[in-house]
Amino acid sequence: MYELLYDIFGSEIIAMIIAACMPLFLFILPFALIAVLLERKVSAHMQDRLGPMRVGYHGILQTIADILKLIQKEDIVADTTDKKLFNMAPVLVFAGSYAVFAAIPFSGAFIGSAADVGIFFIIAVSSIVVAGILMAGWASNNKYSLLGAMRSAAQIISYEIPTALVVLSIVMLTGTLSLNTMSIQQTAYFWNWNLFGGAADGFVQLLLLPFTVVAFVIFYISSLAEVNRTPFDIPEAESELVAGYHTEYSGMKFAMFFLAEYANMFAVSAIAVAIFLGGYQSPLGYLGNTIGVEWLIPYEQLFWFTVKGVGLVLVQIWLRWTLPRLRVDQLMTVCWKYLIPYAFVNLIIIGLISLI
Amino acid sequence: MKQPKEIFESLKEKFTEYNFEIIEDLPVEPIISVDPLNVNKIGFYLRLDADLQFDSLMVLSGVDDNNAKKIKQEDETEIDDPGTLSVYYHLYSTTLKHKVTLKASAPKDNPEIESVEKVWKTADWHEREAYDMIGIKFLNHPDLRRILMPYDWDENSFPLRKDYENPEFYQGIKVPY
Amino acid sequence: MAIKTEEMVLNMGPQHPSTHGVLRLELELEGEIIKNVKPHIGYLHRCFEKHAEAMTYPQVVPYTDRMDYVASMYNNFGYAVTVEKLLGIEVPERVEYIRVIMGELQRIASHMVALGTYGLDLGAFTPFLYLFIDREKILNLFEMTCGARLLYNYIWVGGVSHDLHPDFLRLTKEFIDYYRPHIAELNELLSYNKIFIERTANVGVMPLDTAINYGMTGPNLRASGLKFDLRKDEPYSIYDRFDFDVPVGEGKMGTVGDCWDRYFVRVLELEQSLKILEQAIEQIPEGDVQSAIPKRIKPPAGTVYGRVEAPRGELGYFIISDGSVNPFRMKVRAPSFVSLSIMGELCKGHLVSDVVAILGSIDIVLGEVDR
Amino acid sequence: MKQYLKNSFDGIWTILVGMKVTFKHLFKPAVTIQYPDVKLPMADRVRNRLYVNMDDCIGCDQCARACPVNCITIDTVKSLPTEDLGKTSNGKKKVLWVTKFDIDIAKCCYCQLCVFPCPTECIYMTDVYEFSEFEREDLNYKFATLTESEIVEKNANFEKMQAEKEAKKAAAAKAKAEELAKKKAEEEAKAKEEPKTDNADNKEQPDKE
Repeated sequence: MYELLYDIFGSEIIAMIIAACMPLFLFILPFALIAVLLERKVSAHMQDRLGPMRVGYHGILQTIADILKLIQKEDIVADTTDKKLFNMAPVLVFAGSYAVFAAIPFSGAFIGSAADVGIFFIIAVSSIVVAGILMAGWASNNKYSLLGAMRSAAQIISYEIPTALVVLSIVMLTGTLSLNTMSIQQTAYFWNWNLFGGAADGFVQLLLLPFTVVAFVIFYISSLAEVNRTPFDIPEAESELVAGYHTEYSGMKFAMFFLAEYANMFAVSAIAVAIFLGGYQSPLGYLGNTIGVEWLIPYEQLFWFTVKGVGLVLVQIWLRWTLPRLRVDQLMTVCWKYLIPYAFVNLIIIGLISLI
Repeated sequence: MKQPKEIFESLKEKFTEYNFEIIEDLPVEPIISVDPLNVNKIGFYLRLDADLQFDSLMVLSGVDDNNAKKIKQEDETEIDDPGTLSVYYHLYSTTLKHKVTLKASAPKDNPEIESVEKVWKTADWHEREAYDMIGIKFLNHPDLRRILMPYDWDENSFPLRKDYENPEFYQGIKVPY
Repeated sequence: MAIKTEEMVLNMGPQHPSTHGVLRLELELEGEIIKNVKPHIGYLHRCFEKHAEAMTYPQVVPYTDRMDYVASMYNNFGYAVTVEKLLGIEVPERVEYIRVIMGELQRIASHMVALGTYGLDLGAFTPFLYLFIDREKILNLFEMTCGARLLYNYIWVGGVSHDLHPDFLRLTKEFIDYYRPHIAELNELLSYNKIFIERTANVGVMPLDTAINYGMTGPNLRASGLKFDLRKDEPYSIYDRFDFDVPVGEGKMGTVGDCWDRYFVRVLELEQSLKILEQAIEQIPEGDVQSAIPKRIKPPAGTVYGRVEAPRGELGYFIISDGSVNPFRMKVRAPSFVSLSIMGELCKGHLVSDVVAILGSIDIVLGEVDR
Repeated sequence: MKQYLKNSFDGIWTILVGMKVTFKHLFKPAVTIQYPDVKLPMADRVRNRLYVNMDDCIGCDQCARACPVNCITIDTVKSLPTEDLGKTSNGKKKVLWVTKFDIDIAKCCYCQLCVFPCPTECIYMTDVYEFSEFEREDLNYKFATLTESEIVEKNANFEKMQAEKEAKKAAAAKAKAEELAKKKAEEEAKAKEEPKTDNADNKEQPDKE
């Protein structure tokens, strides 16, 4: 694609930018729209409701209608806000959550950047979101926003530690920082996934199994916290802080926060999939291999990756509509007193086992 | 369990210097009328005495008695008696399960009644409400502000008084609009 | 040089998702820790007491509906009981049973709202809707009986406005059987959820003596450990004929009188109300429901204070009659008004999130606070 | 340490239990309906918009007096004795022309207190609940069936009747007064003739009348 774009534009930079952004707009934006709808429909049915039903068949076009409405809305900027920061914040949050996708291997044939330090890049770049949220909270000049932003910053930074520890333990197991390599290692069948002890020998795998499961649970919980989902949605806890850091935003800027949140949801799910659930690998072997159609495999891989990712997003939604939310100090307790010790012990044990 | 009559007797015995009256010809329950400026002392006694233990103030209600009248004096000149404002205290003991109703009246032109906020915390908001609606000034109340009406409501206008008249304007807006 | 710090004053409300109406809480914060809470009320003041002075006794009934609009039936009930006490009239057996049935159904419905919105305050949206689905069934029963879903004007002085619908008792029985398992479901989903327990246990502890001194009543007082229920301790209507327990807070998850206890006492009361309902449906006699309604209500001059155990606590009406057809003075002892006054005391030293938890657990309805 | 592990376990376990409950509900049919397309059946006794059947209304004003929010205004005019207004469905004779029967439904609090005192059951609550309007005045329902000119006519009739009555009354009073005067004169004449009769009774009687 890059070559094609280079031919068209004749400029390396433009071609590069477009090549990097295209997949995002072709995949992530529709996904965010679908995820919003999914959230509304799933929550509705969990609560014995119907959810959106008017726009399109069973309301499938509802999110598009919502976005159209948000685009048309007046962009209100309150008088006392810090205008520069206020306008910059949603872009930063948006950018931060989208940059993550660059290093995610969607299939064997399509990876934004197959960097060797993929996971490292992701952990680093996802922290930009914190800056955006803090900016939004501070610039809004609203006490609720400020409280929300402070909470959010504390939360995201804290939860990066257990995430990093868990990732570290898996990195020790697989010996690579590249998500693509990790995915390749977990090939063939689902018992080779890192969730089930990775592609080690029979006995070692059995030994590893409980600890990798624990690692997955810790990773999943802390990833929930990183994207501010219930039970860790205290930065935007609507019953306390009205809407948290995006209280003052309206129209398209609000939509950017909103879409970034859903993109983020998929991003962390995708990372979890890549690290634990075999990445884009099929759990049951490939149809393309069986019937001998080679070119089908990347598409199959994309399909499996999406299915796994959306599956994890569904679990996030399911959790959100089941649980109450934690208090801000309890959130820290969960992180520092529970997740980090568990992650740490887990790290040591996995390290010891992988020595065998 | 004690009947209001017995409580009345014991109050009379304890506080010989104050006036107590019992109004018994009422359809449901008798009322003991007490001295408005010492109601807090009486309250403490009622709450702490081992035989009484009125630990709960069910309700405190301010009432405009609407008994203003003209009194003819001996020298044939008439003076206005502005009437009284009263406060009714309904007390209950959660341990001994008996009830009593007290009444304290103060003249309308200077309606001062001692606060019982120190005795029963409930009285705090009830007294604020009585002040807000009837205009009774509770002495030694820690925070006697309006509670239901806006804070900037006319200082001498108390809506539940019988002689209350609607203001013509509120914050420049005509009432009724 | 010390850094200059100042306390942040956060205005929670009057428009806020979890102040349960138009209540304004002025929070003085130090970081997220509450230094002081000042409730400001009166945004929903509708001059009920002033109105009542201009109405005849039967005309007051629809106004009582609008105080605690989540438990209107019980407001009517309390008013009717009080005026009957002043008039000294007896009402027919059937009316008493109908009133108890309606009152207990209303208690269940009201507690459902209390529990549901409490979950909502703590971020659990789903239990709220499950409870509302069931509440809807109770509202259907009410609608079938008196034609209204929220503001009933059903229980009148001396009787009720309509006799029961022929299907009413059968459907109520069906409802009881249908609803029983749902309490267990609520417990699974919310009450015993670890996060919920963490949020509520040991939060906003209300010791018994404080609770009594602040005049707490109803579930709030019982959660602090006092077995006090007007239905048992001072039976009005025919509550002395039924066999039921008065649940009290036991501090199962934390301290006696914390938010979880206040929540759970309400859950247990659902069960007890169902029990009373079952008995009442068994025993209800036939009869005329309007025979005792006075043509013209003109009580003797005097005062009366009548109180009933409304879902939110002791609902008292203090009526002064001057012998005319209008009440001379009517004062309502609204349970929510009294409960709200303890907010400042309970919230000190807690976090902002706990304000929501505490406010939800004392279960106020602003229509009743401001009247 | 034990408590620590228990807490961790409880946390995970109760979350799973809760998830089980919501998962079960995922497959329950929805309880909500698509409102404007599907409508719930109304209960028999449902209390919505007020309606007045003017054929039966006798203009007794009882509903207006029972209303706690004063949303009903009724004006009536007495009919002429010669006019026949017909009977209501339950056999009451109508004697009043209802010139104005307005219900300001925007004020109505749907308490149904007006329905019970009605002697002819002509005011009742229907099951119509969708009656929003763009103008507040449109919510002031006018039920009186008489046309403007008829109202003027009836009023005039009544005034005329009143005037006639008044005239009659005046005439009667005049006649009576004359009669009385006559009587008095006669009595006086009589008294003059017979001064010794006991005149106390005679004197007081006219005063009494």
